[in-house]
Amino acid sequence: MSLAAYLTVATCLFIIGLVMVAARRNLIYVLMGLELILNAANINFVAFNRFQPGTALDGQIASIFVIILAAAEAAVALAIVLNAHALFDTIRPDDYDTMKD
Amino acid sequence: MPILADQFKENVLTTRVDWLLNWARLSSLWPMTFGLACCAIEMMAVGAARFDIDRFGAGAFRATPRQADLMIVAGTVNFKMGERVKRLYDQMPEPKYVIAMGACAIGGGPYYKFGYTVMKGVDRIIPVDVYLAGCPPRPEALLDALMALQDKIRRQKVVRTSEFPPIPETTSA
Amino acid sequence: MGIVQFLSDLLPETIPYWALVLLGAGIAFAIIIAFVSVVAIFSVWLERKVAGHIQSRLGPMYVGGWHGWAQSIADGIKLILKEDVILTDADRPLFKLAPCIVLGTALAAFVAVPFAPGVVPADINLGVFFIVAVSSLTTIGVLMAGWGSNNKWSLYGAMREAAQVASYEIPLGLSLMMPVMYFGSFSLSQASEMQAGWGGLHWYIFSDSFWIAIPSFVLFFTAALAETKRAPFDLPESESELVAGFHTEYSGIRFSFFFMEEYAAMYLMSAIGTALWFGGWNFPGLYLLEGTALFTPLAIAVFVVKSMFLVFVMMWVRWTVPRIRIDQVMALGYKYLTPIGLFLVLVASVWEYIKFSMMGV
Amino acid sequence: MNQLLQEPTQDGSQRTWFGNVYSAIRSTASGMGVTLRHLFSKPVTLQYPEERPIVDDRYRGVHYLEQDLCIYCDACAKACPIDCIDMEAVRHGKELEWKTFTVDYQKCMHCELCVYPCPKDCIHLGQEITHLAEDRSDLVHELLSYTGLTEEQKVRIAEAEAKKAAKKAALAAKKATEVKEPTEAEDPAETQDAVETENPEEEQKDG
Amino acid sequence: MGEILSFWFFATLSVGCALLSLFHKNVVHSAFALMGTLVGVAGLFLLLGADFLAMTQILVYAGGILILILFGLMLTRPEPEERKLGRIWGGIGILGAGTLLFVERVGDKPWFVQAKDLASPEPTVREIGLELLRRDSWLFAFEFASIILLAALVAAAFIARRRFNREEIE
Amino acid sequence: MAFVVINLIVGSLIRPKRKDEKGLEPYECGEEPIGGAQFRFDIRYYTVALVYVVFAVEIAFLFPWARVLKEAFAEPGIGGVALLEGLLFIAILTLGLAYVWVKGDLDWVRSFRDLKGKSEK
Amino acid sequence: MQVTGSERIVELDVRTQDVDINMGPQHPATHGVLRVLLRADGEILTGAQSHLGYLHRCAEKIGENVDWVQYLPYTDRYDYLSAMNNNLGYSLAVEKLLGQDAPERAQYLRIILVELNRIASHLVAVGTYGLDVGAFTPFFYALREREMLLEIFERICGARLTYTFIRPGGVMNDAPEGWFDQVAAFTEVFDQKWPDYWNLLVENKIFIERTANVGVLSEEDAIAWGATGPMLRGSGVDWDIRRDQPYLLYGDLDFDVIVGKGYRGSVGDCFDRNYVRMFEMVQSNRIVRQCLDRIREGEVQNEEVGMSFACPPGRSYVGIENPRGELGHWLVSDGGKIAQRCRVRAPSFVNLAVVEHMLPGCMLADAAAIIGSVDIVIGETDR
Ligand code: SF4
Ligand code: SF4
Ligand code: SF4
Repeated sequence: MSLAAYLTVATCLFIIGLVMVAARRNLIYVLMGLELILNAANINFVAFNRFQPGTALDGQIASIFVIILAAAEAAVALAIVLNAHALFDTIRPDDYDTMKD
Repeated sequence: MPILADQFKENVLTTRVDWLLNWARLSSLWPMTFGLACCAIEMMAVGAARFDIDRFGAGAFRATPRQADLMIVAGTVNFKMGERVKRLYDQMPEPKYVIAMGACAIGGGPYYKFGYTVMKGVDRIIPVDVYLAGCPPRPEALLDALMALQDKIRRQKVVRTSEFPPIPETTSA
Repeated sequence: MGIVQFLSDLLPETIPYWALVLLGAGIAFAIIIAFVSVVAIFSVWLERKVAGHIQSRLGPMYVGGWHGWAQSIADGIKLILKEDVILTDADRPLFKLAPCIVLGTALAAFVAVPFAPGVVPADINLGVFFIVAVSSLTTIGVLMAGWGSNNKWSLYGAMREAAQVASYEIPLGLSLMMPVMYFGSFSLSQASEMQAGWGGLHWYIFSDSFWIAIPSFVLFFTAALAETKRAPFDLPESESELVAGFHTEYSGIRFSFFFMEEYAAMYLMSAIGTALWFGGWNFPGLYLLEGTALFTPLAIAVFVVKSMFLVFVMMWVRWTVPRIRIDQVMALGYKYLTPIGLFLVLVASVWEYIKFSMMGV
Repeated sequence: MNQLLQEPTQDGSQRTWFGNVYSAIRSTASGMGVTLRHLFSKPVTLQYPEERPIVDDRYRGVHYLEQDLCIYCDACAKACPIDCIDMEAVRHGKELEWKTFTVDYQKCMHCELCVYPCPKDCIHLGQEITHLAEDRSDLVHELLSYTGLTEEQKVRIAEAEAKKAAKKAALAAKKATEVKEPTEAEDPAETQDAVETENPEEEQKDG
Repeated sequence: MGEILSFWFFATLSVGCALLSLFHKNVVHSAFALMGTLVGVAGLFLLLGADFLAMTQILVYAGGILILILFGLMLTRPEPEERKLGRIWGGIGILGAGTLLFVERVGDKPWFVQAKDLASPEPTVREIGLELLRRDSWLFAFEFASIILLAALVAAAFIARRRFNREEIE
Repeated sequence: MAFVVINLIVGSLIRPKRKDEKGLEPYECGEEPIGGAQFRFDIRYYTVALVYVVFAVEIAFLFPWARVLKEAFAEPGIGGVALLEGLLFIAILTLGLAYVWVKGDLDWVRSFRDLKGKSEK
Repeated sequence: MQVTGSERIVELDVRTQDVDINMGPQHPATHGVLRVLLRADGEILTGAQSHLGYLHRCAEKIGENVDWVQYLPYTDRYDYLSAMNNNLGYSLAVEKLLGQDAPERAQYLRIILVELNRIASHLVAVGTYGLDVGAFTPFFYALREREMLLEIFERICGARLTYTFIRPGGVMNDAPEGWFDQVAAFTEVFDQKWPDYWNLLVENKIFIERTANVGVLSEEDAIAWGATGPMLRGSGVDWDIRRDQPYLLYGDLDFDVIVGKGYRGSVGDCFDRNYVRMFEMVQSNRIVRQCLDRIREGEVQNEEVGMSFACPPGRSYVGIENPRGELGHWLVSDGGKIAQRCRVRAPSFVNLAVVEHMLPGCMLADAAAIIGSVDIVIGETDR
């Protein structure tokens, strides 16, 4: 398969992730969307690495670091979500402005 | 009920298949962990080292009715519990078999006369395949009952008929 | 892809390559399923016999004749014939998918098991890592089962399973690091090959690093018990607490999938242990036969017997010890096994360095 | 006595990290030792259908009745707490024509209370251990080995009747002659009692 | 041919599951669908010759992050989210159009080299391991990763532990 | 394969099916279930998963390190430093473990009454 | 594995949901048909409520409807694991009403039987407790030894479980020939087998961790809740009716009262209760040996008391040390052949009451451990 094919898949995932972040108003969905976006990025990294003959494995190693960051991000973000839930009893960011009054 | 029920005439093949299916069913009657009263202690003894019901392949006591084939009603069923017994029976998947163990489960037993809370026989709520008298029956007797039940299954015709006992509708005794 | 190669030699060239690949995958899958079924059937029978004799009774005796050998076959047929109950308010897609995922991942992990030189379904060069990664997917299947059953006991079991299996992947991974370091390879078949010396007794557990190998094997074995949900770590399906845990609502064939997965996973873990610590297919004297037609079958037999022995040890442990509580499981995993694992990795790496600088190996 | 029967000591080492590791390994190993020993020792299982258990004489299994001894006094039925025993017979003078003598195993709890009051010591709880049925009504157990009158009984009844008739006649004759000899009248009855106890026991079988 | 088949399989799996999780009403189903995506992406990695990466993806994402998300879901209320289909379709429309425009601009690059024309990939784990240890390439990042992880662990544990009292805030 | 498929088909043909909806409620030890089974769960499980994610990543890193350790000793430009690097990595993460341990995040709070008793004394 | 019980107080601000779970009536850990309604927050229990009546069999009412002796079989059936003890308690109460006593040989026979029955009952308790904490094998060993005891019982009274043997005024039958040898052989065998349970179960690290410091019942609480038997002694109260209010000939016999000392945790935890049972078996064995030495030929039944009799008007209460605690019989007679009032103080009923109080704050797995350590018999709680 050509590079374009992989990039297409990555783009699809990216778009879906972005829409998920934007359109679904639930912090967990936001998180899942972020993971999709990161995955899309990873596909790109690896695909470019593969189709660039002669390079080292920098693309792959970069993706490993992306995965690590994703893990760290997920851990912290979920902790925040839980705290938000404890605070406002909901995980919909739309409802968080209630604290203003 | 099986889709294939009542679809075939009797012939060598169906007899063979019958034999196989019945063999599987009777060789692996997993009882439900379900003790009610004194008889349950003897049921425990049957599972234990001396009598070892596992020799017949019936030693895998399952705690959940979903995975059990055999309900040994071991003990006194009173009206409060009867409802639960019926629910548990309903929750078991077909084909399912019942042994009523002990006088109490058969017909109220020692509590027949004055036990106003005791259901006079568990067969008023669920169909019973084998009745085993005794108070409590000896473990050997329960093994006999198991073998009697195996004989009964052996006679059953799986492929042709739908021979599952009807569930009585009455819940009151 | 050994099978594909073999098929393309065998079949006329007009057959397209993708068909060969599909066919090869299908055959490999069928072989694995057949093997796993046989292993599961045998281990279930063995488990009941071992349990019986440990408890000074006999276990299955009548079904099929000699010592109830056909017992688990009857069980299997019966389970297939049982009614398949799906609750009215179960989450149907999840409920139906869960057993398949659980069994599927267990089977997929089998791909990397080396039975004899050249007899590996797929000699994945990441062997160990692959198995660790793939078996972590079972957790998701179990969570699905717990959530989809719409039953509290199931959900409890699933949560426990997820927490437990996830946690014990850390000590499991750490314990596998010692052999990886020693062999310098992830591949189980390479590791087995490297233990062929000393007339077939150059096993990792007898090597110059035996004092690392033994504790690391104990660590591995403990973590493997937890990973396979065997006693004393059988909390997800603990009978006296959670009735039947995550498969409380499963009956018939779907339940048999979980059942099979348990035994497949047990065998899998034992196979890893055998390949990495106990010399794989190597056995004293076996190398003499190398090259003859007998060699491969005998090597397979040695491997299977060795791993069956480890399976037996798992059973033996199961019928000996009580069950741990969930907080103790976590404490054991994080406060005991993980530090021990980290310490062992440290010691092993330093030892490797010492060996390198002193002896140059 | 065994060392182990001593009380354990308060073991502080169980509360340290290394103490925990040590005691976990040690106790698991000793437990596995016990199970291993049992794995290779002989099982205690009695292979039931092939090997039958030795049931003691005192075992309280299924009832049996020595029918010819029973005098239809109903003491056993009265002693039973749940009225399991149901009997019916017709008296022909000293002879009994048995209709039915049942024990209802839907109720019976094998307590043996029915055995003690029996004046003739003729009802027993036997060694038969199993009593099962596929239909509940089969559990009402008939203890009689035969119903109705046996030939011997008929003969004896006929004899007794004949004697009675003879006695009546004699009595009438004596009355007529105003001679009173009441003791003589009981003699034949006594001899008949003796005959009754000597009755053959082959017929006494529990069903 | 095998490669094409596998590619289509994994691509459909990942994109399909992603769509499923985007559109599904039930947030738990969405999360489980995400598993399909993650496994699909791992498959794509395999096809691209990144075997180690694929396994890491499964281990960390499917085995770790996904479980974390599921636990998070079970801790918060898994209410059926009312999804606004309009918003979703709108988003997809806009983004899709934008992407097409972009591809229109740059799509003439030689991106259609077939993978089978390239040298088949080598096992990567050895390379990765060595690369991570070379002072001139990724060593710093390697050590830095551990610090990031430490920070994440401490922070997440801290936040998860920290409980605000309502009164405290008000 | 064929074996499995045939099993499934034959099984589904022969297997009994129930007609009514009786007995399809969740099993709860014979009682009628109280409330649904999809409820919010305990926080402890979350902390466990959290620690796991971090350590899973660590494993993902350590595996290639362990794999190449021997070769790295011989590799020019790396040598014994590989050992130190790996140990540093482990050490930093051990710090993290020590932190959550000391802070009690690894404990599953056992008993409220225990705690109460302790605080009263 | 030891959990150094976190010192910090948890504020449960993350609003997890409490969930109500039925444990029982059909649940492997509830020993029959007890139903405990648990309220749990995740793994931690926040409330518990036990529901009874799934095995109510009107036992006391039957006592007011049948003859004095006819009630004997029903006493077998409320605590079916220690039927001999129930027979004894009832017989003693009736004897007190009658003002009669049993002959000496009968008294020794009674002690032997009752103590053997105590061993049998504790064996089941320890074995099923193993099941509750997840160890299967000790259960089988325990039932294997119990099978020997049942054989002994069967030889003397003809039944395995429901003996109807000890009766007002003595016992039903004298011991058959060779019976005492069999008992003596058992006492030897039991001493050999006992260490197996100890090694396999009680000394196991996991078992200790599962039971030590779990379900702690303090001395004051135990007394306040009216707990008796191993439950009370496990909490460190040195009280045994056999020693402190001797009945039969216990006053002459030499035995120790085992008291929980908190060897592996705090006093009054599940480990201690189990520990008390383990060592009580040894003591019972000792008592049986002494009785075997002392028993003489003689009558086994007081001739004054027949099978059917009327009791003089009056009231009597006799409490005896059942394996589970104090079993009391309260009988009122109006001079007839039938009791006017028959009331049973069942030990496990009283002991069970504490469970509701012990469970909150424990973990779900502890629920099985705690309920098991109380060793309830549902036949007795529901009667
Ligand atoms: S039949 Fe007898 S032993 Fe069985 S439960 Fe009823 S009373 Fe108890
Ligand atoms: S054994 Fe007991 S219950 Fe049975 S008939 Fe005799 S007295 Fe009645
Ligand atoms: S008590 Fe004896 S003699 Fe009287 S009816 Fe009963 S069995 Fe016959």
